[in-house]
Amino acid sequence: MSTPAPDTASGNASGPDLLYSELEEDLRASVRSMLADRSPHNAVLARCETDEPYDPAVWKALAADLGCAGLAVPEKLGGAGASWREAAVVAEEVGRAVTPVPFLTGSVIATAALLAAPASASADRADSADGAGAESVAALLADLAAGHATAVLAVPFSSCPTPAGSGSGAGFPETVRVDADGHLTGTVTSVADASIADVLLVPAMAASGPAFFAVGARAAGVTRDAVISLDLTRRLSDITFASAPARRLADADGAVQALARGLTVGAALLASEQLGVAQACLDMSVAYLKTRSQFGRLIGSYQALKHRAADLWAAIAQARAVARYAAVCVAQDDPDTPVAVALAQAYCSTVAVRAAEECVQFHGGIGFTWEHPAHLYLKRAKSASLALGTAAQHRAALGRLVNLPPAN
Amino acid sequence: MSTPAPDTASGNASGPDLLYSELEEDLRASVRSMLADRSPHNAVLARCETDEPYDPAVWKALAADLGCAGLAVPEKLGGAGASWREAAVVAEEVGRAVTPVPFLTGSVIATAALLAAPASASADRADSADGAGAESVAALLADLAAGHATAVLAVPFSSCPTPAGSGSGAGFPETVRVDADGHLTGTVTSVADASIADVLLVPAMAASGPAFFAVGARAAGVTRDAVISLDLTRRLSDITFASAPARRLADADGAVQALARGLTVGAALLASEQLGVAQACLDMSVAYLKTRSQFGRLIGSYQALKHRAADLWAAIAQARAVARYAAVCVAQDDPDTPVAVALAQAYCSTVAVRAAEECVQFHGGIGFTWEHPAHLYLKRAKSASLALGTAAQHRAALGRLVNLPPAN
Amino acid sequence: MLNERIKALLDGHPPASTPRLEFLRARFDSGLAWVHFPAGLGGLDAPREQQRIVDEALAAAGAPDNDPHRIGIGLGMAAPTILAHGTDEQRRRFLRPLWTGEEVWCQLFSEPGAGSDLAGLATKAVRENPGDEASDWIVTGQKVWTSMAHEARWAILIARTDPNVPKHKGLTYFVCDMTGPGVEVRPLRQITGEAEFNEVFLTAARIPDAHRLGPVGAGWAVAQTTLMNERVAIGGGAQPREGGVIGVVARAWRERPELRTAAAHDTLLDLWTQAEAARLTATRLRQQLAAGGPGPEGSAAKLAFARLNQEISGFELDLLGEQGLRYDDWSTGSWASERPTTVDFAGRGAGYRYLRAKGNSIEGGTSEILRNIIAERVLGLPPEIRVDKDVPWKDLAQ
Amino acid sequence: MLNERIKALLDGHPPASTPRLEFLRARFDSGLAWVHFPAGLGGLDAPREQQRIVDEALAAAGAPDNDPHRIGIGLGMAAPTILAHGTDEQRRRFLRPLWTGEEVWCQLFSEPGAGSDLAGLATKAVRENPGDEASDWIVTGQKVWTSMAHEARWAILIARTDPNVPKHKGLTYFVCDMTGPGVEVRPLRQITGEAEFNEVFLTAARIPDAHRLGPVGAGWAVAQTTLMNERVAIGGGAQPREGGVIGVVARAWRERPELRTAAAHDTLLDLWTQAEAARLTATRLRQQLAAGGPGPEGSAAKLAFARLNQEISGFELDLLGEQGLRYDDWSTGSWASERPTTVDFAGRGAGYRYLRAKGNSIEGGTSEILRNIIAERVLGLPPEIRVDKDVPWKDLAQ
Repeated sequence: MSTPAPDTASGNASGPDLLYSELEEDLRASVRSMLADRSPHNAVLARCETDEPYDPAVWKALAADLGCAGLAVPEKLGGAGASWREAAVVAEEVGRAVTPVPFLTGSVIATAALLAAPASASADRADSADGAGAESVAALLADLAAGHATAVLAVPFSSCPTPAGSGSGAGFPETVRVDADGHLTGTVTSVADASIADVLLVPAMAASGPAFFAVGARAAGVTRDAVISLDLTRRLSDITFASAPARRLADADGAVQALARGLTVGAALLASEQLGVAQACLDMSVAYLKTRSQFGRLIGSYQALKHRAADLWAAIAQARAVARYAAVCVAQDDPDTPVAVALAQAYCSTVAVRAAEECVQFHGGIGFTWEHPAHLYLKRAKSASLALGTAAQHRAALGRLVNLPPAN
Repeated sequence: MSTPAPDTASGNASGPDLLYSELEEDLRASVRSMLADRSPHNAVLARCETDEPYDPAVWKALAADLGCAGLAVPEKLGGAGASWREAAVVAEEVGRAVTPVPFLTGSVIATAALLAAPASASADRADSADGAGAESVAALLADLAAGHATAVLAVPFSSCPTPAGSGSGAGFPETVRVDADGHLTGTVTSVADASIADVLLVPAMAASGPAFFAVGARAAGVTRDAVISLDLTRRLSDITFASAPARRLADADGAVQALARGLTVGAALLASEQLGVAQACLDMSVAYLKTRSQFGRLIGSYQALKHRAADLWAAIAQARAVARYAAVCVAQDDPDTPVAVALAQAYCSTVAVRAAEECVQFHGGIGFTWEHPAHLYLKRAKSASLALGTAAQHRAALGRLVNLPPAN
Repeated sequence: MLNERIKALLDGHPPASTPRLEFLRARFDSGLAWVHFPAGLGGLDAPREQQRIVDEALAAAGAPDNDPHRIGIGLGMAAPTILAHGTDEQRRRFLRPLWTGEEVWCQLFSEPGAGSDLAGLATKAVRENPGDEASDWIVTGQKVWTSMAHEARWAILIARTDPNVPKHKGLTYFVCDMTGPGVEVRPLRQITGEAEFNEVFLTAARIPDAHRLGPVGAGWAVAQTTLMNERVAIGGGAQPREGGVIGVVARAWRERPELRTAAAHDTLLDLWTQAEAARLTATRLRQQLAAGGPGPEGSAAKLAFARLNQEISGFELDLLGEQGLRYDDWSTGSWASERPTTVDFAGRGAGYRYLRAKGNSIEGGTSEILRNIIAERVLGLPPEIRVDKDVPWKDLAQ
Repeated sequence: MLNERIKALLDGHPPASTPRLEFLRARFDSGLAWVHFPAGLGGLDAPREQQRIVDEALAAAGAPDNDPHRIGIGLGMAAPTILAHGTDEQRRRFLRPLWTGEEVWCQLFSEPGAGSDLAGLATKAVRENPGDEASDWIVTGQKVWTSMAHEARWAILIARTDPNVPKHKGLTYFVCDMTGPGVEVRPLRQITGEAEFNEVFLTAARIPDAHRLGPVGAGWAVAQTTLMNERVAIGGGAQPREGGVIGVVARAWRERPELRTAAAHDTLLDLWTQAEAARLTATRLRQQLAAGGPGPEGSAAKLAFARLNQEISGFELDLLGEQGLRYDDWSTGSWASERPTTVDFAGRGAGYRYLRAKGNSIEGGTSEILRNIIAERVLGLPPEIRVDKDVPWKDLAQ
């Protein structure tokens, strides 16, 4: 055991395709234009001062009109039949605009979890072993892909896709239990975007072991309590289930797999969102450095600021390569996916926070005000760095994956 | 156990005196002037290209003529009766000039070890329990203080004063054993300045436990093999004892105490040496930034360089406070000494390396040449950061000392 | 002699039975307010170090203090400036109620277009009757980042009185009545949701010439006194070991073993090391200052403080993980726009500490400006190339 | 078509029985040296990507290569410059023996007084017969940081041909015969003890006008081709995962459990993460370059490479502890002045790696210059204030 995990997706000479395709650039342009038009910073900020930061019209435009909700869902299941690569570009743009929409939580994490549920694979097969579950999953995926409904995975947003423990089912949440009558009872804290979800996908512990359920967010026995979130544009809720009715979607390994895949794809695409956040912070900073004068000179002519901007640009260029690689790996279900995702989270979390912190500092006093959008990015970046595992947790995961074990 | 160790030396309102006294400034001026005169960079470099980097005349001038060898030795024992505070100022100057002299190893570490040997305390008492040992220690101290002889502690230069293990005697070296006839056999690697020592102070393991010996460096059965050291100005040797005759200076707790005190005072004053190295690197850099032009401007007018120089200055100002505090603590035998020393090594190691690395970079190509003294400082700084425990080892020690325990 | 005065004050005005303000006024009048100030102005021309003796004795006797946090700008910035540059009349008028806290002060320096480049400010003051050397001044402009403006009676103000000379030369320093007409204070909300600071709009606000501090055109020199004292105040406070934000994190580590990880341990100890190094450096700086006045070394302390506060508070959120995603345990339970009158960088929740620390490298001189000061004034490196030094202010790109 | 050519080359010159040089010449002549070069100059005007096919096929057939590490300056810098700016005659004369390695090249650009400010160089070239446009040039000056000068037959050289115009405008680019009179090469010892580089003293060295590359006064423009290719060459090499210095450290970690500490573990993984990020970035950069030419993005790769090499090699010494105090496992057993002809940043001992890495942020463009390039050319930030742009070179402070 003295060799690292080989990088399979880059095993061939030319390497994985880390560039953006023309299709991806077109998709980016559509999303960017729509968000610039419908969700400018002042609108985001104004909404954040209310109890309802989410604009349903923007979400409909993104999810349904532009078809972003179902990008990675096969056409047979009602989606666009593209892949997580394309979805990653959308995540970048959502990050770039700090738009409060449940794209990452709904169209990525929840959707990936459903796609990984064994019933999903059997939904278009005649010999479905689990007709009811399959039907539920297929119907739900179709609804999500069309933007008719929004689902989120009911786990703390801080959950790491590669838990420190080992073995199948290690780290499977146990705060929600399946009652004898199949209803759910328990609590889940800090669930992102739950306040606007129609459906909650709940990993719960049954007597027989891990299981995976769909619960109506407005069903009897379900309470969602708003949390004051650090990130103004992605709100958290604490959810309490008190004998809530639930549809069982998967069991045992199927449930473990659905949860793991949801978090893994989520972590991979969160890296792209972080890339978008970082790029927006750099762009905003560079624009300010080119227009703000002090001492009779544009402040962008001061070398200390120039060099920090250059270092940031170089770091973001690296984050882009890393985020693309993670997206390619989850799109191809590459065996190097665990390494790619841990790498992407370990790297992009840090770059996004640094970019947002520098953005505030580059702007001086104005960057410290509520009216300037810099703080929206700072709060998003810092929260995102804690979401789906911290950089340190992902580094620890890398240590296990590439055979660089801890001391002792 | 939820409180940190209080900082006793700074427990009073005005705090420990971290400034330099007039006496100390006078001492500094004498040492600096002598070293500038007798040991300029080109002389140091020229000697380093030979097999004998040490200039006995410089060492005599420092140790005997200026009386630096016996600064912290009580007058009764033949010393100057000052304290480790004053010796720390000499260490600064030795670092500042990267002079190859056995001041740290001989006049600090070995001397502190001898002063801590129980026999030393009893040497001026009539009821000495250990007449022979006491006599040996007193005679040796008098020789060292007068600059008539040089002794070094025969331990790897990387030895950390606060070993990770706990309990008296934990970490006491076992590579040298006491034979039945009281002679020593074994090896010690990477001993600093051993090549010019007259006497080796050897912690060795006897059947009865830890013991502490003096061995003539040129005695039968003693072999010193030169090592190619990273630091050109402080050479290492591997020492082999093959039934070498030895005088026993201390036993059991006394031996443990002598070793620990030698390393502790050494680590405290190494911080001052590192401060001197860092200050020299900054001074050299600032001078260069003020004279070198590129693009028709002094390079010191480029803000990126200015800001890095400013940050370095600020870090060195902090290193000075920290190094002074460690010197004060060992001088007063303050209960906060372990914290002060670990802090000083954790902080000053890093600052000296950073200063030396920046010095090379500030100088550009010329700083990468053998002819320029920058590399002497780089090698000294990096080696010193590994000496007497790495910064990480000292941080770990701090964790134990101030009740910030590791995970698990 | 000092002890006698203290005894006399306490005997004449027993703290237990003397109204607070009456005691504070009596303390000022007996020269025990700030002993290093001149006699008659709350002091005794005594060495600054003796203040500690007074403070401790009075505190021990249960005497009220002047709530120094609330009137920090007056004590730390306005008072030394008035003492150094004010007329006798100004000193007599302003220092006593400033020290007792009867009159709160604020600072009208920064402007939206003049942050780091303070001397580039655009607020203008013109004589009501040009040519009349005793005429009132009429002031118009916008100031920003003004703490306590909404509670203040007086402001120290810099305004441009001559746009036809290079920018540093056309400034004059005033005392501005914050309660007068033409002075409008609006809260300035910051990234924590609160409004610690204000914007102040001056619209033909009137200042009598008697409230001018120093000569016309000497505003920049007068302001240096204020700014030097500000930086010392920000960087130099005495702290016990583990004072400040590092103490909060260290306590969390000790009390909540479930937060500990191997990776975080070394980072925590590195931050602890840096915090303790900064604390010892501040101790040493105070020992140096006891001899001389404030110098550029204070800039290094503020620089280190800002960086450390930011690093530690960022680390704290990482350590807290899920809890870090949740903003605050704040009593109002929202991102409400509060108006705190004091700020505690180590107070409230981890999210607040993280956000508030971002201001530490901006307020009171950005870290970039402080690095310039160290590089140029301490290390003597060449100054930035200046394109605005010899140009009349009105001809500069604004 | 490509495969047929390869087959024809191998059939006509079976590697096993053909002398090395003969094979290399034949390969050049059949257009398989660098396929993207023009036909007749070792290429086929084919897309650059096809080179890989040739290289793999020839390697598989056991054909000798041209030892590209040894002739890196010729291949990476001289060749693209000669191709872009040389006359047909120059291309025909120089490119074939350059590629086969018969003639080694070096670069005479930097001077003691002109490092980052290359255009400020002082080495002068004057016509032997002023006014005669075909006259030889006489070159005098000192160059520095010249690798391979002691083995080189030819050098690419920039010299000042007109001191009376601003500095960028008075330069001309030449090919200099390193074996001619007036060219003296002295080893330049560096902090590792070795002398990888040289100083070159030019004392009335003669260069025929036919060895001028590009027009008189166009030296700066010609040099840009060289420099762009240099930075791409330094930053952009393809590496497997854990290639380079990180691999050395990772292997030490795996194979020597006694070195592991909790504190070092997270640092190691952070460095591993950064190294892998840099590697993927280089992969992406190569994919971008496959479409276009070298751009300023290559500067970012070199910047990252230098920083990482320095961080990792510093960490390695920390990890080794006592062993890090001992310099090398070097065969010569001393700080001897060797003259290596290739450099392996990941080679030799940890102490060597640490010291050698210090050069990475200096050689081939300092990290400071690279940051300027990124800030100005990529981000479009305002340029440094220049005081030397429009001044005749002779009037600048030297």
